[in-house]
Amino acid sequence: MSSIDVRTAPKGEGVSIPWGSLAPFIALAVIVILGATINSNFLSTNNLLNVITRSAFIAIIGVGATFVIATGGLDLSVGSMMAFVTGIMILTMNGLTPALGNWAILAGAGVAVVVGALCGLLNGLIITVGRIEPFIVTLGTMGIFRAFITFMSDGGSLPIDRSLREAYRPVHFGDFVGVPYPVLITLVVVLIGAFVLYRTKYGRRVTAVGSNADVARFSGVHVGRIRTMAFVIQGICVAVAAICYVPRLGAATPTTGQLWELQVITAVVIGGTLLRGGKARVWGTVAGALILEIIANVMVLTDMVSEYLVAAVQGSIIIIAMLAHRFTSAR
Amino acid sequence: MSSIDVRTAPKGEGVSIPWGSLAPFIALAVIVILGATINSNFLSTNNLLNVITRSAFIAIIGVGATFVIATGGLDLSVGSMMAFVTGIMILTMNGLTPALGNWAILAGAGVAVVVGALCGLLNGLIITVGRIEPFIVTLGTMGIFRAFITFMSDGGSLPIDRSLREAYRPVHFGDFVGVPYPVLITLVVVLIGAFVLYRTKYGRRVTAVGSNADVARFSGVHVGRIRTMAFVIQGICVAVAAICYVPRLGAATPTTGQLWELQVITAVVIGGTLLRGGKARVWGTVAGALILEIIANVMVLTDMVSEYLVAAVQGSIIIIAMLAHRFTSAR
Amino acid sequence: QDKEFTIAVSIPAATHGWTGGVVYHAERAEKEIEAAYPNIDVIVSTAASATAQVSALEDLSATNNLDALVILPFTSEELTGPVEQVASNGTFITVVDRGLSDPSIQDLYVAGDNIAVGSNTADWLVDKLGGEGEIVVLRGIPTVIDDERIKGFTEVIDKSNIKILDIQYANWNQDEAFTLMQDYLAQYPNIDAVWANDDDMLLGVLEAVDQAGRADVKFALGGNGMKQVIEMVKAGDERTPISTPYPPSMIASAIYMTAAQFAGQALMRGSFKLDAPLITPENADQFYFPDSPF
Amino acid sequence: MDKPAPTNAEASALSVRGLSKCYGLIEVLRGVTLDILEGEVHAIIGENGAGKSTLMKLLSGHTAPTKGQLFMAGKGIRFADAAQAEAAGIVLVHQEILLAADLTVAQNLFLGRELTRRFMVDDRAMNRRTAEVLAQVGSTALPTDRVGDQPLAQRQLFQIARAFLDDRKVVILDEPTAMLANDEVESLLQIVRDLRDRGVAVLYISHKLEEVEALADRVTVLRDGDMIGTWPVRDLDQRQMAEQMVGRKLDMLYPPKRGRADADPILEVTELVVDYGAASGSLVVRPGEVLGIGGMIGAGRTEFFEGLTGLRPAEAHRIVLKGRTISSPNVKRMMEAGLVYLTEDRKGKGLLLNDRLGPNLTLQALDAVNPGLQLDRRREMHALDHAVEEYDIRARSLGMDVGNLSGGNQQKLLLAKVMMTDPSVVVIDEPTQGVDIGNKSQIYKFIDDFVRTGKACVVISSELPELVGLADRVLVMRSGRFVAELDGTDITEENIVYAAASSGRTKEGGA
Ligand SMILES: Nc1ncnc2c1ncn2[C@@H]1O[C@H](COP(=O)(O)OP(=O)(O)OP(=O)(O)O)[C@@H](O)[C@H]1O
Ligand SMILES: Nc1ncnc2c1ncn2[C@@H]1O[C@H](COP(=O)(O)OP(=O)(O)OP(=O)(O)O)[C@@H](O)[C@H]1O
Ligand SMILES: [Mg+2]
Ligand SMILES: [Mg+2]
Repeated sequence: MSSIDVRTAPKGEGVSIPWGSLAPFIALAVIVILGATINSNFLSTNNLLNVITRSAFIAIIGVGATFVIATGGLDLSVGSMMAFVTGIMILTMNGLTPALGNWAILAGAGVAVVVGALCGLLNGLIITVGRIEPFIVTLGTMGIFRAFITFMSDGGSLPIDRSLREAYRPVHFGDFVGVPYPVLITLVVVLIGAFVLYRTKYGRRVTAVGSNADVARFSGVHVGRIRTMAFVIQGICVAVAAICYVPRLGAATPTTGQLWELQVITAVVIGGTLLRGGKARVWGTVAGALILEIIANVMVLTDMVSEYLVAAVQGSIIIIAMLAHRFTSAR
Repeated sequence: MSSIDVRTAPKGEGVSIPWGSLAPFIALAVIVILGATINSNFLSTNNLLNVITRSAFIAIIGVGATFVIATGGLDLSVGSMMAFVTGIMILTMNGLTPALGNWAILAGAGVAVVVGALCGLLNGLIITVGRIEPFIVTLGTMGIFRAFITFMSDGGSLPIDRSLREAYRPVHFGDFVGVPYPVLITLVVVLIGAFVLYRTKYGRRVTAVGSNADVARFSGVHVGRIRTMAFVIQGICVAVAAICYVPRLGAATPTTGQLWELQVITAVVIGGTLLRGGKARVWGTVAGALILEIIANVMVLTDMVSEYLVAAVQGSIIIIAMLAHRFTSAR
Repeated sequence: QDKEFTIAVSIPAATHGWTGGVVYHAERAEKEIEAAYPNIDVIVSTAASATAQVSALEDLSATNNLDALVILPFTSEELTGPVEQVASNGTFITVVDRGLSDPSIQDLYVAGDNIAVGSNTADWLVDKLGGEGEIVVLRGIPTVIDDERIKGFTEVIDKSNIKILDIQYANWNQDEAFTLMQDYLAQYPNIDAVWANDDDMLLGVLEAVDQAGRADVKFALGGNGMKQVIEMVKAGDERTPISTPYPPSMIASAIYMTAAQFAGQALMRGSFKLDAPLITPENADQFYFPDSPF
Repeated sequence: MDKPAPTNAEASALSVRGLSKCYGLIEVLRGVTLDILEGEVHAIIGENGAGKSTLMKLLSGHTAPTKGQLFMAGKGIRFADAAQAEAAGIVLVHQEILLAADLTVAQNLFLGRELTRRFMVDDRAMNRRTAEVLAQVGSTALPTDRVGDQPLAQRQLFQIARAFLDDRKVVILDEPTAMLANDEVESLLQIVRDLRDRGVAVLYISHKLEEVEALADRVTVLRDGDMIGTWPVRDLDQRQMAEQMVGRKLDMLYPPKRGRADADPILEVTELVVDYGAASGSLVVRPGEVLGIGGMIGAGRTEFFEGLTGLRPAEAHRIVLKGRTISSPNVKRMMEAGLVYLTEDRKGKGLLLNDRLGPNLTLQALDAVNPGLQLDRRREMHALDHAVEEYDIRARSLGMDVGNLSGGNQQKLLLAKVMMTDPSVVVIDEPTQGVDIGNKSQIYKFIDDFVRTGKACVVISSELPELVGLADRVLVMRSGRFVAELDGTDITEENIVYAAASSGRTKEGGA
């Protein structure tokens, strides 16, 4: 340990610029500038709004993932969980519409949050009580949630009741003084996340547990409870993302949220949170989500690479971004 | 850490039975017995041979993954790498057939091993020299390799020359005194893997690096080199798996090896290797690969669950197996 | 009729709308046939990849005395050998949708026509656009099915003055299609028509076009005949007036035809190629299955 | 005594000229010049944070100097890493435990230079050799034991054993005895003398000045990164050494004893069984007393008290704390009832090395410092200022990571952290390990002040003078059971050692 500290933390006196934690934002700026040079359409308000709105889902789920990863955990089930929650929510809404009318949307959202929290609780309890690697547990629940949504949709698609669509649409497509609602919701989630992580006792304990679980335990911290709670928070974030997501396409399918888990984890790590725990960067996660979405957007806007190679270029850019990151912050 | 150790290792006097390391084999036995009860055909020689032969791929790649994970790394790119290596190998074979005839198979296999080793080297160097999380690097190269195979096969499929088929077939379908070749090859790979891990200096250092990289560094171990080498070994194992794989399906497609990385990691972890590194169980990995393959086999043999829910049952069984594991070895 | 018959059905797992439909129809056929003929046992088995499908074939033939196999192969090359293996035991082979590399293996072949799905749509589009304009295309995942549709489509388009602005993968995923379409719309100020080679993706495309409020997009077409899209066709939607059938129910037809061999009915062999006629408001009813998930 | 020994670069095993080290802008070592002779034991002493460990890391290639030069046999040398220094014959036994927990003892000892036979690691030979050195340093562990399963003191012995595995020119021991009890210390000192007699140069860092006096030939004093001087040991007595270290006159080391406490017990433990029987026993603690716990390493003291505070599986017939009966121990519950435990494993279980001082200080008492859900930054800063002052924690900056504090200052921070919970009974495991003599007396005084307010302190210590000087009553543990209780004038080093070691009743062969 100590040898690493020596290398990474030669802090001077006074206020030094925290390059390490600024890196994701610098990377974001560089990618935006690159995007603008490559394609003039990139900076159009419309395109930017689209991209930012789209990154909302990964960002919101990423806030939860920041908690989980900061405690030293990992959640591979978020994509499937999101699909599952979406499915349950749509079933609830459709079922309640006759009785409640548009209020069914609210009821459905409430149910979604509860189901999300329960899914997270399930993950958390298996991991902490059963003391099994989070990787394995959430890989298992990933399969389970995915199977459930496939089952619920009969392998097809599970659309929301037509009568609710109009009332619900604005949650994704509407805006408030020009700011799309999903962006506003993301902001609220991130602010709450940052507050909880940096300003509350729970947040303090999250990083302590991730940094050294033994020290936390010896200091009277309920390590299992903190970890489980992080998974619950993750579940709630997934539910919030689901609530914003449903009006976008109005249906849940077996492919909803597929591979999002990898995007989420990538966003969190690009954002500066350590995968081994002990450090949490909520705002960095948002930058990470934006970076991923912008890379994808620029890839489509430029016509330079063969459609077959898009994935290769994306992969390379992410690695290069991380390398740049490392070498600037190692100064 | 140590608190857990204390709990799991309350050694008695004399020779105690290492329940911890036997657990995967016990789990394997239980699943075999369950399989036999559920379907009488399960124990037919034919079926057993099929299942064992099939698990060869995950087992062979798993041996490499055991090295990587024991050093504290992780390789998410193995599935794509396998597709990529398969593609290169087929292109080489097809290209050389006119000149070399059936010797093209050998040449192709040689090229595959070299390419596999180079892919591993790439992963290893980016991770150790660039000091980036293995998770992110191999996620990136996963996209890159996958894009390359898509490109090489033009999004379709890349079949091996018909004239080579017959000569190459036995590598997968043939047997030696009743033991299928892939099983023999797996055995050889596992034996070599076990020898290197448990009997050589390099293997000793692999676990040391995974257990505590700083200690290893202070003891004069070239941590970066050991880690990189582990990725190279992983690459070679992937190539060997590819060599056995090609005759099975006779083509490479953009979906070849998809999601194998998750199966491989699951097999390794079920086998008792710790995801945080420092412990390696090559034989356990083989047991893990068998467990996964048998679960899938039994799911096909029984018609009890809806097709939509197969993934859920598989996920649950894995979690339950790990739980059982934990609670038997915690005695 | 004391003899018991076993029919194995091997199909892809329900990973997106169309394969979901296949699973649905296969399971329904299984129930109906088993109810109608107590001496026939149908085993449906799904697989998530070509490798898994080969494994499933091995499992099915190793543990059952298969009288017939109905298979919708993932890919041609990869499944040809394994199916041949099964056939060598005297099993009756019915191949659905994707042909094998060696057609002599199969006894019965029931298929849609992927090239026609592409080319029929393209023909219609060339006609409606008067042979010129700018269009964008969304394709699925890199497989032969996707390849053939794109091939059928582009070959026709290339003969006209219509310009294909862009083709990208959206993985037969509604969500990715939505995202991709947003980006297309941002990049190209004028798009006369969109073709998503699957109706699942079309739904995402429509959502994106609506959101952008772009009136220049005159036509947004899909394929496969998904329930929701056929409803639009029936309702005379201006932007999506047609679709092309590629009904997942073909698996059910194949299972029935295979079962017929053992129910003492007429022997059926040979090829049955389902055409891909355009679905128009006039004929839409015959392609509409309200109970199907697809 | 004021004349530094003559320097002789020719006969020295290792020479140092003008060595400096900066971390960022801070110079923690300034122009150290030193000659270490073959066949001498050279002690380095200094206050916590004086730069001793840093100097040793520079000598052994663990870190590179900012300025200055090293010479071996008259030739300038430079080490790229620790392995190169080892190859040159210089080995450092770290102040912190640096071993791979998942490997066995033998695997750790031979890490990086495994013995092989026909390409295979020769475990038989390595285990044999390991068993020899383990016996030499007085460790009871087996070569095949997993290091992570072993108590801290054993791990310290493994590290020492590692240094003795091969022939070395220079052996550097950074506080090797901080965690060891008498017997092990004795055998260690004997080994060091043997080494010296074989011509090895030994650098020896210790805060136990009696060890320095008994062992060293020469002593070098560091103060605040500066070298004060080098003297032959016979020229200085312990008091003078201490004064050179701190640069001022010192008070009494131990506060006067408080005498026998008769009040009703503040803590009563009846038949506590820890780890399914590995350690068990009953005890009472009275307000106003310091209860010492003696025993050899591995006696189970740590285990017993970790169990009592709910850190290990434990069951008790009855625990009464301040009149409150507690059924099953649990960290939080015990803490709220007023009993806390300060670990001996400062790095592994005590402090978050990658976090700053503030969060570390308040981690255990988060609820007390922050009454609401929200963190109260101001109160945290306040608490930190207060702790830094009261416990004399010397940090270069309050924003630095705890891992960069010197060992002794970490110990003081840990003490401050535990005291934040405002306990009535505090169990301190090895309270002064790694603490310099000046700070030691501060800590003793602190403990004295603490118990004089009607609270109580349990001190687990392997340092006999500490038990004798500090405790009002001593319980001795052996093999997980309390075997003796000493009181008043019976508290002597001899009695403690006798009770801790003897297996029978006969009192022959006392230490
Ligand atoms: N990596 C580092 N970064 C910043 N400061 C450091 C680092 N390592 C040590 N220091 C500082 O250098 C000074 C000397 O530390 P050192 O560990 O050498 O003291 P020491 O004499 O060994 O003390 P102790 O007796 O407490 O072990 C301390 O003030 C410490 O905070
Ligand atoms: N191989 C081992 N595996 C598991 N636990 C062990 C092993 N060796 C020792 N221990 C545990 O460590 C305990 C003794 O360590 P402990 O730290 O409690 O002793 P101590 O008296 O505090 O000595 P010190 O603090 O001086 O090391 C033993 O009782 C035992 O339970
Ligand atoms: Mg020190
Ligand atoms: Mg102890």
